[in-house]
Amino acid sequence: QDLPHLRAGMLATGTVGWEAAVIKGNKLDEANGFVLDIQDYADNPATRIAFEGGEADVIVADWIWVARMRAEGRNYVFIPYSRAVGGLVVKDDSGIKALPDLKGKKIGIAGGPLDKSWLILRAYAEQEYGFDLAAETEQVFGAPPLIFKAGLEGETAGAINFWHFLAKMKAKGMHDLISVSEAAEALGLDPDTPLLGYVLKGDYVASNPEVAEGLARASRAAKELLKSDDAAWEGLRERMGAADEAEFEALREGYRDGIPSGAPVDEAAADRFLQLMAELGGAELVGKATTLPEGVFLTLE
Amino acid sequence: MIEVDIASKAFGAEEVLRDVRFSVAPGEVLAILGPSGIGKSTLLRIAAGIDRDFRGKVKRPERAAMVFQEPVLMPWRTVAENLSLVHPGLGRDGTLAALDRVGIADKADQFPRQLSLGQQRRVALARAMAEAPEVLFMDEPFVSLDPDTAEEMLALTERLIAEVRPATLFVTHSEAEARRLATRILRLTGRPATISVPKTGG
Amino acid sequence: MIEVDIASKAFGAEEVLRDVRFSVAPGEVLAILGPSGIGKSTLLRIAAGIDRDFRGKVKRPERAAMVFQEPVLMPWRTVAENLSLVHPGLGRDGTLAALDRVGIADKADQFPRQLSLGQQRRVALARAMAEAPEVLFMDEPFVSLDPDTAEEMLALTERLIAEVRPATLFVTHSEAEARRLATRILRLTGRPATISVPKTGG
Amino acid sequence: MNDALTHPAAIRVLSVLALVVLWIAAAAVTADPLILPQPWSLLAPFAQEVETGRLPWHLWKTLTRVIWAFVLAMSLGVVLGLLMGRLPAVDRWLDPWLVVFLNLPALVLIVLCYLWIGLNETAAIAAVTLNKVPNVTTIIREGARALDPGLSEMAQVFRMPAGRRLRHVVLPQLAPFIAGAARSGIAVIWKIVLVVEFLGRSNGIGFQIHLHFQQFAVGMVLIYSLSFIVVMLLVEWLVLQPFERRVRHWRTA
Amino acid sequence: MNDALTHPAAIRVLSVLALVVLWIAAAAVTADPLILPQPWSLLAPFAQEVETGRLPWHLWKTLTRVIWAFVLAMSLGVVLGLLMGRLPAVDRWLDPWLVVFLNLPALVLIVLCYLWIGLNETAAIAAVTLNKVPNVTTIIREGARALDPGLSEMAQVFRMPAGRRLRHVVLPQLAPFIAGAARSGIAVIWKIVLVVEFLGRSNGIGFQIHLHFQQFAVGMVLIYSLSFIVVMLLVEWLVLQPFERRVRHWRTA
Ligand SMILES: Nc1ncnc2c1ncn2[C@@H]1O[C@H](COP(=O)(O)OP(=O)(O)OP(=O)(O)O)[C@@H](O)[C@H]1O
Ligand SMILES: Nc1ncnc2c1ncn2[C@@H]1O[C@H](COP(=O)(O)OP(=O)(O)OP(=O)(O)O)[C@@H](O)[C@H]1O
Ligand SMILES: [Mg+2]
Ligand SMILES: [Mg+2]
Repeated sequence: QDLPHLRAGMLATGTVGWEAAVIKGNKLDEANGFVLDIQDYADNPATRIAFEGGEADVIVADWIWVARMRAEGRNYVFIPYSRAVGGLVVKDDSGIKALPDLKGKKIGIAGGPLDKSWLILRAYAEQEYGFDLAAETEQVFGAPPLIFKAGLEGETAGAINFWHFLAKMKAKGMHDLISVSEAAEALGLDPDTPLLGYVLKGDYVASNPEVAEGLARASRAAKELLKSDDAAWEGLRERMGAADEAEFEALREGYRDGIPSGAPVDEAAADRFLQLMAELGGAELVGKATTLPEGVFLTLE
Repeated sequence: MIEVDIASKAFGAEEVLRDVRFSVAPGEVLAILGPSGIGKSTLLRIAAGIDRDFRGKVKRPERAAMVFQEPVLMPWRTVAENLSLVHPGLGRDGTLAALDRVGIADKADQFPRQLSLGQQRRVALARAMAEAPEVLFMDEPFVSLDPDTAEEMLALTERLIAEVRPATLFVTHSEAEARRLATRILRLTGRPATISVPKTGG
Repeated sequence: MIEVDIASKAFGAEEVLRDVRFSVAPGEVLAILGPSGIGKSTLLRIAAGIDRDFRGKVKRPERAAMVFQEPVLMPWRTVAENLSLVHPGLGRDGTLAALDRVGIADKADQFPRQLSLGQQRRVALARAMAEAPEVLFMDEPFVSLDPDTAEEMLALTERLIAEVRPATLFVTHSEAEARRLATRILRLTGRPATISVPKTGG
Repeated sequence: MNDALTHPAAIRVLSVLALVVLWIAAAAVTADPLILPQPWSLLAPFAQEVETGRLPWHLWKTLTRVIWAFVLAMSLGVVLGLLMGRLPAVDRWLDPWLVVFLNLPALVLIVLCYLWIGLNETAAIAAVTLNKVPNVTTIIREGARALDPGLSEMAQVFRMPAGRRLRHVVLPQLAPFIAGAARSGIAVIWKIVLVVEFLGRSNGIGFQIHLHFQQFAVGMVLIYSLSFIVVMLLVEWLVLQPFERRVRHWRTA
Repeated sequence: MNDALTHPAAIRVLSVLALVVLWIAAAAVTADPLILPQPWSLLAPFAQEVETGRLPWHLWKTLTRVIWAFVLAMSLGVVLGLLMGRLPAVDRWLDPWLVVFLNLPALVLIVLCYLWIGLNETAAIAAVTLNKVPNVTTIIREGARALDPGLSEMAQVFRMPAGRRLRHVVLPQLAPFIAGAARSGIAVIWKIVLVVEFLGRSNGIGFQIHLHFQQFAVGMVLIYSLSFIVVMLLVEWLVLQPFERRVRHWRTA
């Protein structure tokens, strides 16, 4: 047939890849009126270059970045895909019970100083315990695998990592000191606001509305499968790279936890979130987007 | 015909040559004599067009050949190649013949560093004489050679000059050599060096 | 006292020296004569310990000095430094004095390439004679010099030898030089080269 | 010592073996296959990568890029280096550019190339070439400055034509510089290709290495790294060193 | 031409200006400030980065690492290169190692260093040094192979002590190779420092560049890249070139 093609620039190792594999494996793309062409890239910036360079129609990113780019005049839009489910993990035998116990210790952070989980936790520490987490601890920023390793070795007392590494870390004797959704809730934010999503160009959506809708539907269908059907996971085993069954299950459950409700995004909550990020992360994180620009979240019929 | 008219040549503040003027007709041989460090090589280099940083002017024909004060061979090319790269017209046979004339045809396929200094100098001589030049510059061409070899080289040079009749300028420290080869002798003296007593030799 | 006993020296398949044996006592001067390419420099280099790839053995005192067939100066160091780096004991004054003896004290702070070849050779001579050596090797030390300068250098060498009495080995193409400096003359002939008719000079 | 033990090829093998022993020891000390696996534990996954054809395919992609960029960077770099080394006027003008391009982060050049030229092979190769040319230029320029004036004068007096002069007078003097620039160059190129690949290509060793690194699969990272190194060792032994021996023959003859 | 226009300093300024003009033109053609902003639009954010002290601080961190790694890599590389170039026995043994380490991806060495030594400064500098040493060694080895045998013989006959021989006979001959290795070396080192910083350090230009690159803030990436380039230009003009002029003086005297 002559279905329109949607070129997706994706992190080959990312969790998006799992969803994409399910979409392709079950022909959910064609069922929803488009063909998904997956281009693998090895790093996040690579997908953004592909998107900027017009080689990819859709990539995965967080909506803060979309807001930032919109504020710069880029007409990008966002289709929710996953909620923030990061957290700060410590070793089970570390004796650390609450954030203040980390004072004077090292925290390993994979996403850099602008990591959203880190920023939320800083705000939370300020609000709940009245101390500046950034000032009272030493941060070690590094590549996710290195933070993973440093956390397990005890080189850092706590670790904030990308969630699939967190899942592995939890499977290896670490636990959440505090989850980011708890912290977000305590800060009056909506933990249901999905952080990650598919990013498309507004122009593309305008000229191919049916593809954008198809993508949203296909994504939701894939998630339904993954949510309910353990068998759907068997096909993903290899690309998940879990070392053992415990890790595999941790990854699966982690993914399921991250599936957003599907309800329309609460823009007011998102705006509050963005303003907090703007305050903590500054222009380096949000650029000119100090409040939520119009039209970040794509509303489909 | 080569015409040299050097008003002044200086290295930095030190003037080395002043008012050196002469011309050498085809077939003529001008010997340049003078003490070490007076400016003989400098004069030759100006005449050959290597050094252009002087006041005055020089005219000389196109096809020049030169025997430098040191052999100046390409150490990464064989002896034969050192000739044939400069004179591609010679061909392998011509190259070997030229080397034979200076007595080192057996070294044709060795590298210059495998030769004794005297042998290297002879390669340089062979290179200068391989193709009939219109001007020939020679800077002490016959040193580092034993008397017999030197005599052979001298005879060879004499023959070449007689046949090809280039305008020849040559620097030497040996009165005997000068008298034998030169039609004229030019002596450099003083500081800056000037021409002293040009006289006609035999 | 230097003792040379070369059973055979070959470059690849080509044997250059065979059965060259002699010794030179302190104060003695051995001149080595022979045609270009016979193996004089090779012999000197073996005697000086530079070339160890030969059959036979060589004994010589520690403190050696050498005038190579080419000047072999460090082009990136001034003339004075070329002396003082090899002979730090000299000091600035000693260095200038040594240069003065060969007539180029005025070039002390120039780089070797700014000197004429004859001047460079004199630096090499000055370097060899700056500090009383126990053995002195000289490979055609007086070429590229005008007769007057050559005579001065010869006299200088004679004086040094008379004062310091090193065992001296020197290569030359000039019978006159050999007769004047040498207490013995050694001629290399043949292929491979051997000693031909050792005779005592004056 | 035994003759067989001093033979160059034997030493070569022994030397590589020593390196493997070092690896084994390091792995034993580390005692964590996640961080540094033992060499033998990589054999099975390696065989699998070869069998599926993945490794040869990615290797081929990377090699093509390396070869292209190498040829381009070396030729441009030698020409520029010669010009800058010989002509002070050119040098004065281009020197600041050289410093800027020399020190421009690979990342910046790569991203700009991708955005301008597009995410394609041309951009990838252009990015690597642009990254490497200043390096080659810098080294060759030093060589060009150190050329023997005596030989140039000889070539001038005897009116050797430019081509012959370049080939027989200039290049042999530059040979050690070219050899140095080429060796260190191919290594730098390959390192930049790795970055280029992970930033905007969907294949090649660099893509694979980064992918596996994200998964913290050090073993796979090593397998892919070593596959290129083995190729380089072979190139070194079968091409570069024999060629160099010929070119350098005059020094030792 | 006017005298002022041929003065080296004037040419330098003009040359840099030409580069800026090129940038302006390229930015005008691109016509997308997100991909390539105009130089002047970077002035305000630059001033801000300087005022907050962020840029100087990160720059300082990076410079410290670059200097450390540079000194270590150059000294080790020169020693190894000399040994390998002069002693064929050593060369035969170490050559395969050299090829391996030369072609080991930066990533691998960096990650292994971080994993073994820990996520700290020592590991970072060790990683950069290890990455760079083979490069320097390769280039210096070529220089060591090209040493003039005549001068070595002279030094031997006159029994020049090793230290003086190294300083006055060997190093001046290696100078062009050292200059080439140092220039291209500092550039490579800084590029590796960038990677090292983004993989496991919490400060430095590389860390900042990557941070902004993640956000696709090309302007900030350029500001940080250029700040280092400016430092390098100054080092080049105020230190390297005057020093080189002195060392190279004998060639042109
Ligand atoms: N490295 C080498 N490889 C091969 N052959 C060599 C080498 N060095 C010298 N020879 C050969 O050995 C012979 C003797 O050379 P040597 O330099 O000792 O001659 P010489 O007597 O000093 O001559 P001259 O008076 O010309 O300096 C020559 O035929 C030369 O070609
Ligand atoms: N590049 C230079 N820079 C400075 N001075 C130089 C340079 N070249 C030569 N001179 C000086 O010029 C003078 C003449 O040198 P030249 O080489 O012409 O002498 P020459 O007559 O050939 O001597 P020789 O017989 O020793 O070869 C010398 O005093 C020398 O020091
Ligand atoms: Mg002269
Ligand atoms: Mg000799």
